[in-house]
Amino acid sequence: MARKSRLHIPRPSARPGDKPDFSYLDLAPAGSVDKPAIDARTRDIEHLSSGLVRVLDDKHQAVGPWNPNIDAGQLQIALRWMLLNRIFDKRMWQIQRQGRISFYMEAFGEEAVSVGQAMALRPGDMCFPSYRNQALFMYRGLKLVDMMCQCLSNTRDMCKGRQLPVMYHGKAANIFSISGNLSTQYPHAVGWAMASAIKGEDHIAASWVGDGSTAEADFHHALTFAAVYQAPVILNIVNNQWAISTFQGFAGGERRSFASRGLGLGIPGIRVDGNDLLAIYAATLWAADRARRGGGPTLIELVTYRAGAHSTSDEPSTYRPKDEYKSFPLGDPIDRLKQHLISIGHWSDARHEQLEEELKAEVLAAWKEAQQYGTMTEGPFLDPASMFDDIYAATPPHLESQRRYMLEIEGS
Amino acid sequence: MARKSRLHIPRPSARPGDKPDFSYLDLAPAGSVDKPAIDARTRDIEHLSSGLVRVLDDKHQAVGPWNPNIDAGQLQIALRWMLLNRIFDKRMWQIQRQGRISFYMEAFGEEAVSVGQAMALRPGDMCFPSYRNQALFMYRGLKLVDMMCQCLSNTRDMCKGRQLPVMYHGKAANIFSISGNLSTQYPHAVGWAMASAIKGEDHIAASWVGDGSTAEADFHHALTFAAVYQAPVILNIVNNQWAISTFQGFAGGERRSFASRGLGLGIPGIRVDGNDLLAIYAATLWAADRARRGGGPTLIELVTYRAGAHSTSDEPSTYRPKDEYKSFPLGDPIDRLKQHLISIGHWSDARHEQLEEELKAEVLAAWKEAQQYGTMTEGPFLDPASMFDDIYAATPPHLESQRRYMLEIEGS
Amino acid sequence: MAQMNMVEAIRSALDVILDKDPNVIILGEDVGYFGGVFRCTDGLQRKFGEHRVIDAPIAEGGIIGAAIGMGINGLRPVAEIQFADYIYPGFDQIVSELARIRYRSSGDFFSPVTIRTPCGGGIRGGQTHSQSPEAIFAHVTGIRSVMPSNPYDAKGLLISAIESDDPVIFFEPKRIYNGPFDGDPDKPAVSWASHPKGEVPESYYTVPLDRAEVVVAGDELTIVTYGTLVHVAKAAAEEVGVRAEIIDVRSLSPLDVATLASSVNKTGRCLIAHEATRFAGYGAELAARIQKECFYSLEAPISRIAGWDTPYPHAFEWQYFPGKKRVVNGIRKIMEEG
Amino acid sequence: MAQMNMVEAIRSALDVILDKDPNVIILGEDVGYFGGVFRCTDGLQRKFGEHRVIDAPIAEGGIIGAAIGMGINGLRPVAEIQFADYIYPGFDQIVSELARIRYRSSGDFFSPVTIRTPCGGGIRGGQTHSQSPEAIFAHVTGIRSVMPSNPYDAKGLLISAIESDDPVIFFEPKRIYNGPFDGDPDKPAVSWASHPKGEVPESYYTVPLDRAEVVVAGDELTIVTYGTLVHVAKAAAEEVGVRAEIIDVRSLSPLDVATLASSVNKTGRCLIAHEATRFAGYGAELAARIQKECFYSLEAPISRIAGWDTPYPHAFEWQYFPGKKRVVNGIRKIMEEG
Ligand SMILES: Cc1ncc(C[n+]2csc(CCOP(=O)(O)OP(=O)(O)O)c2C)c(N)n1
Ligand SMILES: Cc1ncc(C[n+]2csc(CCOP(=O)(O)OP(=O)(O)O)c2C)c(N)n1
Ligand SMILES: [Mg+2]
Ligand SMILES: [Mg+2]
Repeated sequence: MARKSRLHIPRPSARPGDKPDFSYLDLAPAGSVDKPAIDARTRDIEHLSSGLVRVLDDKHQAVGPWNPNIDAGQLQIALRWMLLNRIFDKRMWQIQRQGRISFYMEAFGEEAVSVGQAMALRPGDMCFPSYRNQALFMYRGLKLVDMMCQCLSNTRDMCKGRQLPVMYHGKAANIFSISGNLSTQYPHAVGWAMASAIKGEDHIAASWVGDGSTAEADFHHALTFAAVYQAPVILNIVNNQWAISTFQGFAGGERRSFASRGLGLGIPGIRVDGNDLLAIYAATLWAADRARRGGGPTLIELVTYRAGAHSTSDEPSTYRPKDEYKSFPLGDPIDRLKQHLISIGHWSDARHEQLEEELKAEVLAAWKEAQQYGTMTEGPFLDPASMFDDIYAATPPHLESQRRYMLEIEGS
Repeated sequence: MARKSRLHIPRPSARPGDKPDFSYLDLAPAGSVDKPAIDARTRDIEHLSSGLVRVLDDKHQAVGPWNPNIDAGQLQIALRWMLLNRIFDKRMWQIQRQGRISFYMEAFGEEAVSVGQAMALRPGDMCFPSYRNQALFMYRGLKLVDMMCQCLSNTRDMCKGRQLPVMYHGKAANIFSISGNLSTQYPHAVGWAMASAIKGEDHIAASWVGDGSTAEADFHHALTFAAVYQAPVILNIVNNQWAISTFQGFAGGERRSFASRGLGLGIPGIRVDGNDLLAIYAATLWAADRARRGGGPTLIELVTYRAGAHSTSDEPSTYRPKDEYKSFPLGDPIDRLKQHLISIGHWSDARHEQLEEELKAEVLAAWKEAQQYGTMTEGPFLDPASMFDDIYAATPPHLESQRRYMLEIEGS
Repeated sequence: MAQMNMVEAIRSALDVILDKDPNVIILGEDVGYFGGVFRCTDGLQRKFGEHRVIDAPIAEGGIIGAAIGMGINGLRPVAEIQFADYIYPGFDQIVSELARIRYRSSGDFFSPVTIRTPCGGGIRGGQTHSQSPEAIFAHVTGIRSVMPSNPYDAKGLLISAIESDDPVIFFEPKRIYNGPFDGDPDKPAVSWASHPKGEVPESYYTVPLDRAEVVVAGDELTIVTYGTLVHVAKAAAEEVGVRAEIIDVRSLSPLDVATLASSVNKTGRCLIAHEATRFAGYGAELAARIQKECFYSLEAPISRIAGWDTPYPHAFEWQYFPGKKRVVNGIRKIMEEG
Repeated sequence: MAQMNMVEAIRSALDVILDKDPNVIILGEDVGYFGGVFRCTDGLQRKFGEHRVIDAPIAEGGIIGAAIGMGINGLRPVAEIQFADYIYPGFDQIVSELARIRYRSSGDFFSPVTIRTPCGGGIRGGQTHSQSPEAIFAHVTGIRSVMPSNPYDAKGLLISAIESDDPVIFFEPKRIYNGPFDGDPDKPAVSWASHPKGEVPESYYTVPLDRAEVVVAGDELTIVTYGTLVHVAKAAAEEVGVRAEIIDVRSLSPLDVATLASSVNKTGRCLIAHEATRFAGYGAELAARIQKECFYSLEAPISRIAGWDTPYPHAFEWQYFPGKKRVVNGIRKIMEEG
């Protein structure tokens, strides 16, 4: 082409070899954002979408109007779930590397999101998660062994061998089935919330997508329907800066925060320090109260960092500085909560180490048990005949006959 | 259901039998909105999306910073196109009622949009219209007779009988082919603009959708891609308050303006009096300059009113007050420009009437000519064999053989 | 019993089921206050309220996505897509979600959404208001696809669809909303009053979702068809004077193979007719399956009469539509073969 | 000539065409800096710049919509959809726009977009990374659908696709990216180096978009297949010891009927094999058409071997995949019939 391209191509602040640079992130000191009443008019609280709600300050103290004043015992429990999430992930990652499960995705660096938000919701509230919300399942009572069995596609797999690892669901826990297709759960959450309102119930729904996933059509559908019908729903965007190899600028994050995506529809947005469990809890509770009292949807952006690889199929050092996460200005969520608890005299390095050991043992025990229900190479195996179930409420004749034929062939 | 539904259902301000009520419309006096420099930062001009850019005041004077100071001769030309549009529409509507074309859609009440925006664009800029932009085609040189032939699906139909009436296109005029599917043209405009930037050209693209159509996925796709790549494109939302039977609240218009839909992506929005030709021209020129100089996309909301039925298949008195349009606070675009010209001494009722007669004659002459190329019942007819052309660049064997078979059958 | 046209029968089905099951809701563009562009929901919002018959934003993907979420929360949503030509923006939610939820969650979750959508041409709708996309839905396992050809079936099948715990795509051939149509646009319009299946009970009843119906018995030829073409086939067979057995498939997926196969095994000849384009159309599955089941009975190759593999052109609607002439021709050819 | 696997052949095609035609651009998720999750665009952004090999937002509908607009403005966009399972959000833009623009504008506008997308299972991708949705695209007139089965064809067909003024959906069976695969997952992996079609010229060449290829000549049976199943069919025929003529369809739509028909008219028997689900799958069109063209030559019913009509389950990949056992069984049955 003769002339030079004038197209703007977003560029991340650093590539492999470069010094990490997070200067693009709008930060704000803890406590600097006001906390409006839950019945505030959307127009009056637009600034929440560009500020940054933080409770834990640089000295690990909980400060400001969003401080939820949770007691230390609860915080210890939160820390435990976050740590469990991380230890579980590390173990499963290893297991995948050993070739014993086919695939895995970790929540490394983002553990505060699922734990903080789970704490703020009620059991009757319905969750529509993405694939990095494993701690939601843990917090809501799924057993580790059952999650492992899912990853193993074994005889106790809740998905009967049909889904990739990490695509959990929890009927009793009120957590919807994870889809491989990005963002599709967002309008489901809105529809679920609409149904709750139609039935006159006060359960709300919550859903999660990544920064990259906001570009999908279903993000727009969900926001539109949520705004039009003022559905009681919390729509969360986990902005971990990356979508596989593309940074958040490719999802339109170069100019305004993701929290502000709903403003044009009148949906209030809150931008939250996604590595600050207290801030996450407080913001989610605020949005949940608002929804429950008929105030409609809230969009929450959780500013965090995907510290690990996208999945076991990914190698992030090929597209971003190797240890970029160590420079992330919002730190590590587990470490920050730990330091806070220590600083208020309710935790210690020793107790932390001890907890770690306990959790490792718990995870290991679960893994031992899980394997008894079968692995990819060792029985017992799921019955392949079950592949034809659950496609329809009752299996129709053509699938029954394919099942018979499959058994015949496999038996031959 | 035991409990009462808590779902919010949008309700228009008036239904048949009610007194029209436009108090929901945020208005602002002409001249009250400032005109920023085209290189202003998006953050500094967000207020343009909630204000209302108006030039013609209640006394028909052109006032304020957005006054484009066009000379009267040009305004007379604009008036002529608007009037032509209206007269053309009325005639074609009648013709449909007589059963001589199968369908029609008019731009009644919205004529200033296409004319004002066409005036502000350059011939090399590419337009991706909706089905209410007929004046764009007229302004850019399509002959009335050719537009009529399209509506007739006759031997001179630019679409060779394949499209519904009003689904025009203009290759030489740089206007893309209208689709029956709402909003699909929006990402095309963005892609076209991206290509223009890639080629280093300074042509821009413009596209139009209705208020209702903003709910479609392609609206979101277009905004996202436009924001990410800062595409040189003007994205217009013609908010005529209605989408068939549903008012703009069902597209999420109850809380914020449509112009503000892109703010969360950093796309500036301008809310414009859509019945004020001068304001439309000025705002479009501003956005076009901005795009041409590398400033990226602008979203323009044109606040107007669909004075007529949705289409010839619609009967609006079943869902809104019969003469609601007469109460629309922004008046009638043709009447306002006419009064302005009169007030500045460059027009008169007599000249207006004379122009109307001239245009009626022009339209009638075109209609007489158009019929010579065939009508729905009288020949000459298009050759049905042409139905198999243009599906692929070269017609493949299976279509050739279907064509032969069709001719055989039809001949039998 | 009452006389109903297809629009009335569909409205009656919705009325009956809204009344019977408080969890049924209707969601769609213009379905509420206005009553739908084809009037299928006329009066229902007035009767059941705006929280059960809900006007929706113009976003087919959003309508289906939200309906799925409602279904997960215990409602039984009936979504209307204004024209089948506009169902594609919702395709991902149908294929990736609606059809898969039960399977991927091992039955723990499901969403019993019914999607009603008018299809087919013959109303001068041009290429974007005339499509018959049933084949692409039939290929998607986990959903049912249904297309009635008369008011009685329309009501009974629609009630079955809504009550089914499976998702159903319910295609309504809009050319026959007001009367059966034999494919000749020059004839005066016929009303459903003249057709036995225009007699429709006003109360609740169902027609099963997995049974084809033999609408005319015969022994010389089997015509397998559905939707508008059922009526065209009847007229064509009469014109030729052949004793054709005419089968209305009705439920396209899952398919009632037995009824088809036993007929073709008896007649030895099979003509398939539909309005959709031919290439990789639904008729391909019918032909593939029938030749497999009835190979040794077939006296002539199975033929397909279908829409040409072109978009549906506004001007050439009647040259495009596989009308009586084409079916007659198809019948004659197949009777001469073998 | 060089040895290339399919990924390398595809990359080479893109390299050659980016170099030859300045209007070609690539757009897709992770295709730029990273080089694509399957590495098909690796190194191309470095070589041609970030304005020609462009990372895209995660919005398949947006990618296709924007690509169409670029095509209207004279570019020749190659869009990558990361997995065929994720093409559905772009379905409306493909069906309602890409396939229709030339027609509805009487040829005044067209957009020569090529959409590349990896399809098929066998990589433990579970139900959302394994689909073969070619049938639903084959049903859409106005687009071409192509699926190569080896590196040589992949490069030549991809260059033809990009140079074609018609839109093309280019399916890449990802199980054979790295080597031919006969359907037995327990055997050691085979590389393309051992296959004659792993020899690929480094420079420009094309393979025509409308020709099926007879990959093995034979006279006892015709196996019509494409993609991964070409290799399975070969192995199965060898195992049975039947002199099968194996035809690689390659261009699914428009279809080269003549090559298929003349083979079946010669052999009298026909087996169709594909990985996609069977019901209303692409094999249905093949069977319907072949029985029509070859009725009087057929000694046995045409059989289809296909994926079961279930989603593609993660745990039962190899019970789902129509592997050698199933094809062998199909061959034996069809040879015993008649
Ligand atoms: C519809 C669809 N398109 C593409 C993909 C492939 N894909 C899986 S994850 C991913 C990146 C998502 O990034 P983001 O939304 O930021 O979530 P994160 O992984 O960072 O948590 C992509 C492109 C997919 N799963 N679904
Ligand atoms: C994808 C799609 N869905 C639905 C329709 C049917 N339809 C045609 S026009 C229309 C209303 C559009 O309203 P709006 O966008 O406000 O434009 P206006 O008619 O007011 O100019 C609808 C629902 C369509 N053409 N395409
Ligand atoms: Mg991310
Ligand atoms: Mg409108």
